[in-house]
Amino acid sequence: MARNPKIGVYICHCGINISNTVDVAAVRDYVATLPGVAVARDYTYMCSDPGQGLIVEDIGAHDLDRVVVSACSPRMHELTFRNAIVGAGLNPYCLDIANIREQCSWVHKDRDEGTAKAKALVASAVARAALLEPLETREVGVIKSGLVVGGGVAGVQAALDMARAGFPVTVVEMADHLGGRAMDLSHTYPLMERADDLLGQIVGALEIHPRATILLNSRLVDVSGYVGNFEATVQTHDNGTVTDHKLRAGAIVIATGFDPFDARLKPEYGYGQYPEVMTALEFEALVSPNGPTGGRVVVNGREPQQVVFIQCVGSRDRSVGNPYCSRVCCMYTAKQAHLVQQSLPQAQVTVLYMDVRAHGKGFEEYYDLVRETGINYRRGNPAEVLRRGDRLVVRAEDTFAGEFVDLEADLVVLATGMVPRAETAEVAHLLKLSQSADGFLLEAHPKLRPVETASDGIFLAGCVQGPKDITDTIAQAKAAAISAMIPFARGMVKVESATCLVDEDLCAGCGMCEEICPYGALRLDTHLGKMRANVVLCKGCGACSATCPSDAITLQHFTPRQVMAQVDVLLSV
Amino acid sequence: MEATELRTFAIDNHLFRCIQCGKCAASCPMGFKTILNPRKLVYQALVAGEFDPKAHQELWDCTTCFTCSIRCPKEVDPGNMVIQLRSLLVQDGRIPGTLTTALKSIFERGNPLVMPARDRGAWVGDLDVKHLDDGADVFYFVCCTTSYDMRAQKVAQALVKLFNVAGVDFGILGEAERCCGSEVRRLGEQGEDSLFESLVEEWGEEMADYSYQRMVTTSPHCYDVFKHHYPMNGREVLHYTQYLAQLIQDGKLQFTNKIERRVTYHDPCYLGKQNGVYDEPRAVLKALPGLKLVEMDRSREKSLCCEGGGGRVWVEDPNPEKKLAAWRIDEALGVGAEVIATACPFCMQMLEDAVRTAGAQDKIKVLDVAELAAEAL
Amino acid sequence: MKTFVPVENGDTLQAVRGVLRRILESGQVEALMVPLRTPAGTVMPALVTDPALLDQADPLAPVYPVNAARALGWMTQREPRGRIGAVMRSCEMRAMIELVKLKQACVDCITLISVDCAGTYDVPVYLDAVAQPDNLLWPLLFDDPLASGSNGGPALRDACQMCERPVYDEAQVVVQLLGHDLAKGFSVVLPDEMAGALNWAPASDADGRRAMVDKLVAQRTARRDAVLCETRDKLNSGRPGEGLQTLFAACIRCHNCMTACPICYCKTCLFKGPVFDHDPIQYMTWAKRKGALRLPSDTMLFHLTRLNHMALSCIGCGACTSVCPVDIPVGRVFRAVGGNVQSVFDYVPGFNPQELLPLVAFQAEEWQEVGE
Amino acid sequence: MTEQPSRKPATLIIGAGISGIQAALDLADAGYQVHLVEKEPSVGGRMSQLDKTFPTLDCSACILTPKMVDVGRHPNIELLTYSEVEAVTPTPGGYRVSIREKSRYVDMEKCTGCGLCAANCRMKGRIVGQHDAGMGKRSAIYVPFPQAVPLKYTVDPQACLFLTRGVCGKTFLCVDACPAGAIDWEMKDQMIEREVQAVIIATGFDPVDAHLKPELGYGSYPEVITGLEFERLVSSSGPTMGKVMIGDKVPQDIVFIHCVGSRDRTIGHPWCSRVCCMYTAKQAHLVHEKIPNARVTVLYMDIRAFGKGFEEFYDRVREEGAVYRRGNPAEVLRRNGRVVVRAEDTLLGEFIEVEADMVVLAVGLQPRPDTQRMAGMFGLGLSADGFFQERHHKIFPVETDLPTVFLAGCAQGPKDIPDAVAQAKAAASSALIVMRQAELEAQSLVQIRG
Repeated sequence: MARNPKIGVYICHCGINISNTVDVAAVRDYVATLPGVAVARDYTYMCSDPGQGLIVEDIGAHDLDRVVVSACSPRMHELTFRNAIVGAGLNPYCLDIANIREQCSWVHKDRDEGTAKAKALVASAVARAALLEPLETREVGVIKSGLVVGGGVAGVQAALDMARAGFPVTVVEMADHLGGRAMDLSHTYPLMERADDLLGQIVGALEIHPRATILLNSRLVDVSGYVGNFEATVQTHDNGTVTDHKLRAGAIVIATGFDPFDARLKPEYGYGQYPEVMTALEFEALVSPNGPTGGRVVVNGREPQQVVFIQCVGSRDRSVGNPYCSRVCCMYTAKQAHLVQQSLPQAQVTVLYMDVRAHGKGFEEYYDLVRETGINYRRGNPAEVLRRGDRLVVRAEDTFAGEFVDLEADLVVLATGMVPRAETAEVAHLLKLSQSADGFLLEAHPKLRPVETASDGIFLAGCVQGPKDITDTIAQAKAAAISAMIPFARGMVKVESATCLVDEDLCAGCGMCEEICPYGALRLDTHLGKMRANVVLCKGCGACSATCPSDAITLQHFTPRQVMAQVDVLLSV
Repeated sequence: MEATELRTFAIDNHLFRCIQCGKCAASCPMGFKTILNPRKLVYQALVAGEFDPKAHQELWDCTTCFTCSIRCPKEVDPGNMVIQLRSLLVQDGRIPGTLTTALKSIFERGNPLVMPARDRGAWVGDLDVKHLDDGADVFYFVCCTTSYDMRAQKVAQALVKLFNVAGVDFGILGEAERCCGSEVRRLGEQGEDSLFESLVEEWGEEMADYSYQRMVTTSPHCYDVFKHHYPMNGREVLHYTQYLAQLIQDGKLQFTNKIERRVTYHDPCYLGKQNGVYDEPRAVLKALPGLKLVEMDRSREKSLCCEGGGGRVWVEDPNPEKKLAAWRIDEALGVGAEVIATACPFCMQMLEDAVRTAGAQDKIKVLDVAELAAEAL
Repeated sequence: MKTFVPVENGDTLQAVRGVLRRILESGQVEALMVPLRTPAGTVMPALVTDPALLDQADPLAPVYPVNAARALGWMTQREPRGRIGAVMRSCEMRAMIELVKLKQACVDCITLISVDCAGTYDVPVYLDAVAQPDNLLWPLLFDDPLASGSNGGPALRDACQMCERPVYDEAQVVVQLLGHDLAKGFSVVLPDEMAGALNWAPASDADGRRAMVDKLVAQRTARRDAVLCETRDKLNSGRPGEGLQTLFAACIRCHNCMTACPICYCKTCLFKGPVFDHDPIQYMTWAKRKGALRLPSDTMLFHLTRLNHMALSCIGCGACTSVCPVDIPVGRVFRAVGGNVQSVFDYVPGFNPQELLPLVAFQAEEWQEVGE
Repeated sequence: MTEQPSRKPATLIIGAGISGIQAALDLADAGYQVHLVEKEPSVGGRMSQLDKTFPTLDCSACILTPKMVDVGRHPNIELLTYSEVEAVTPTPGGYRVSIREKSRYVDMEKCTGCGLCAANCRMKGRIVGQHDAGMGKRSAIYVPFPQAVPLKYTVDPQACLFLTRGVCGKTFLCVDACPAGAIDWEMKDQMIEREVQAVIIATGFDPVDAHLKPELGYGSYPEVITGLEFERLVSSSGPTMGKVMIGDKVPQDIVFIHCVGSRDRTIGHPWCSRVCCMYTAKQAHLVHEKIPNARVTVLYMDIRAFGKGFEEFYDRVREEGAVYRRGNPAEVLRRNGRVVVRAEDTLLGEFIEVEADMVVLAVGLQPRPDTQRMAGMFGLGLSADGFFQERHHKIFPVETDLPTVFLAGCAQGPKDIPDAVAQAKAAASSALIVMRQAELEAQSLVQIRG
């Protein structure tokens, strides 16, 4: 900007977080002398209502056109202060934040050092602020319909909420029926309701809903576009013929679920070797009234008299690369033990566990009830399952007794954990989503944004984000639904303004930026050999700008001039 | 016990509720000095194929303070399990010698101390005490130990003094009083056809014939067993500390003599932990002029058992280690108490023994709350 | 398929020209990019469509004026692209492949015709030598490449002395010269369909090329290792960065190295833009702090940035060293640093055009030890 | 303030903790009116009392404050703090709600939040504030914490000398100090009525009163504190400014006791409180961070690290040197000036006594005392544990037996922050359906009339 800027600088005490290590008044007095600074103030909590009021008031009274807030990390409150200055008529991009908390007061002990550094940080922000340019705020229209990938409990519930709220929704399901893995369960704890009956209620409601389109035997194969305006290609397999559909949607909910852990990866338990060793899901089929035995527990043609359940198979196990807890196994094991005890009252049921995680509402009470039916819970992670005569022996240390025990068994049920579906990486790649260390899809913030992703308009529901029971899955699916519906209801979405800008004269078309862009916002025009940016997809991360060797991409709001001005100040104080 | 029998035992006693948290074991005052471990006993009952109570002589170490059961977060009641297992030993006649004598004496003489029944009222001497035959507002149940033990008799005498000053209409049964059976029950003589059951039947019937409004007991053990296990036909059962506190509150008892002493109060398990009576004994002590009440660290819900309950008061010291009561005296001395007050004849006996063993008679006295109150009249 | 090309009258060059002419005349390519003799006495790459002009072609001239990949890139970077046969030596081929990965070139329509290289001279050396009567440099070189430089003749370019890739067998057409008695003939390897179209017959595989190449590579690799070891020692001497500063101390920031580099592809280098134009006061501040500020400033930043951008793709042609007016061993530094970076990623530049550049492609599995 | 601000479909949200805040923001962002009622003077709820949050160790206040500011400024949210719902009457389209806005004795319009009143209050530093869980003291005129929304002062009627005794010196120091003239002794409670189409109950939880477990010595030993008190102690904005101290001593031996008031039938709390295992792990980590050579022992029954990244965090805390010993302690005693935690190590089968300078009780979560009243007002049921009863524990976790009343957060049962947020959003989704249907019905009525 050409004319002389009028900058207001606001220094926050953050209670004592900053003021304990930084002499706030000294910083204020120093900053007031800097070129372009029209007013400098300090306040206990700038983020508080009165703190923000101070800024708003000054913008009017002093005719400020740039604001520097020196407080905590911009991650925390940049948006807060942007909104504040917008309220006073300034462009939101006429703000800079100097982080004097995380990067200063919290890492320094000496007050003089802290104060000197705070001065430098604020001065550099002032230098940048003078060069900031207003950016246009952009809004794009929204296609008011949802796309749900995965028709398990999570997908069905998310779709149902959208349909019920009046928005058309399409569910893409790989299998030939809705309901997913939960439909394969026999009963649900703690009330022992039939899983198919229970879940049939929501599946049925979706199937008959006029606003829901259900594509079975289908997969998502391609997605382009951005929040509010996605275009998806779905491939449907029907008796050998493959059809591609194009779908448009304003938001996408990913609910592709989990895979059960492959018990063969724990060979010491003899799964696949002994017919008496089965996984929990196989056991569900066995006790299901729709199963081959009509729900009777029969192994090798007879009713087992000694049943051992082994918990944490493939969970809490770094040796198989799954350090996490699968969250559901403790309770489904309790339920299965209960089912055995009910149908075979004479059977001796033992559960071998490490910790019993009965964490949900009514779970501990159910665990109490199950134990009281006469089930032995013994603490110990078994070492091996062996054959001895015509029976199996489960060898473990009983860590309460501090003794080794060999438990005879004619049925061993492995409580296999949850692992990310094999296709999760594919989905992540297709939608440019990230996976967390455990391989499940990564949410935007584990606490406060549990269903959002780093990509606007794409949300997570159910076990694709991490192991969950049905209750938590349903809650999370509904949560994803409302996040998806907010743009539908509003009709418009705001998109980032501080996006990249390609200078075609400088661009050599090398494509480095295209490879590095996490949002798929850059595409090479092969005819011109120049890079083209889709600013709606661009999140302003700056990776392209940093990568470009010829400086042909500028990240608006972080232009080289602005950044170098900041660097120069830091180097000269 | 065989496997099936053991399983039935475990289910009947709700042992499957147990999650092996260890709270019972760590709560057990004896656990720190003997091998008694309720958690392990429960676990063996759950997972061992068989269980032989004979191999567990430590069952007799239990003082039946029931801290284990009171604190169990899953309501397992390991204390009762111990009693159940004792029952099995009793059925087999496997019972320590001194206890056999006590049980036999109760059966034959109505008291565990092998004393003649006719001497039971001797402690009254020339005090103004009437027999319950004519009916009274209060049935004062004296207790075997209090009736016969020279030291304990003083407590009854003090109480009579207090009752008379307060103008209480009370009576005793004298020779006709019999053992309440609390310890019999705790030794395992419970359930069908047990000594305790016959006691309740006969003795309960006998008591029902008398005319009274409320029963006041000297011993918390009697208080506990009458309150919870006898048919009282709607009549109230009070421990004397509760009754005294009531009399004080109603203004019927006033104290004039100053007791210029530092006193600490030892909560008897059967009064405190098992029946929640913590405040009344303290209210009585606080009402005594000049008395300085100091609390030991382990007081109220955390009070340490004196080791007298569950029949252990009649057992010759089987453990070479220090008695719990001795720890208790150390603690009382630690807070600078000149008097350790209690409200239970067993506690009194155990604590006095401990004071003697420690040779601390010059430093600390063991007194009953009633004695202190009477002294303050 | 491999064919044998006999040499008549001992004129090997003419025989090579004959091979090229037949490729152009047969319509296999629309044009040939090949070094042509210039009036100045040197050679320069030229795009030839008239077969008659191939008389001036001299792909055997052991001189290295420019890396031809640069020019070929401009012709193929964008659509539409013509069908071109490119006659280049190994280092040019490898530069070309790196440019493909950087989307600065395309080999889809290119027939790569590699010619074995026994080494090259800098232009002045070459001009001196060819000015001598009867001094035919290349026959001497090919006769005994192992003796080059030590047999009294002029020294090869620094880069050529440690070139461990004198041949490029990944090209579609390979003109195999090393290990042959060039007075009698040489071999050409070419795709079967092209051989069919040209009506060339297969020949036996037996010749001395492999053995000669192996010996040559062994000799030059040993030299390379010694030179790079010495260079790394220089780089690592003193305080961090001091070695590099010493090596580049003479730099006048003429940008010649950048201009000559076949990989350095930016339209405009950011060092030619205004990014590093600091406020006047800034220079004063620095000068005051340091006591003296070297001018032009940011020379080290320039070289570091170029190292950062290019070291991974450096194919070691040594063009940078050849053009440096102040004799800085730029190429040695790039090879020393580049070799380190390349080995970290197990990356060999210049071969598979489908392979992604390591710093561009993120592999979830790589560099686990860094995350720990 | 007594006028209904708009005729848009509206939702009443009771409770402005993180659940209520999240539900309110979602509905308001979707364009619907929200009346957010909070009985405390500020929004923020329990989360505002926490220091760091597991397993990412984000600063709780830092991630919460922006959301608090958002609800305070959102054009679609009517924020009614220091207010309580007194009655609800069903109407054909929803409910008519009577809300009591309690008198703050401070004019919200005039108060600038400068804090001079509190600085001059005669009771300054003498009132035990709820926000600091009893660890710090404030004045009788106060804001619960500095980031409060709205940042308006409130006179504590239970603590103010004038309001309790009718006299406060010769002159009101607070009134004299207030430059805005905002203090108003004549202020009365206001009754407000609102028409809403849906209701979300997000009234949260109370921590279990550790006095219920007398054997653990809470209340008798200053070294024994609750998890919530530890949060305030370790918080850099807490009363000790983040120094972990007992009196003036930095503790070296710290014992954490799990399941205090959870999984405990003796006090009628059979349920698991779901968060204590992890907040204890986090606190154990914070101890190591603040006191480098501290020795940390954690006594537990089962470790329930069930959420995303939880087990990994539990692994990390153990690796940092926290000793986890399995055993539910029996007693906390005093010996030689220190406290001793007595337990059985059930894995060793041995009795142990761990000496400590500080004992932190991982107190569980229990229903708020007014849950019964609130349920009665709507005619809702409570589950056996005393929390609000959801319609079906699996498939209708946020619905109630009433079609337009929903549950969010810990009012329905213990939850950690991510689960509370997910469930709040779920409740908002259900409410959004009601809003949309109400709107569509209204539109079709207009069309019929038109």
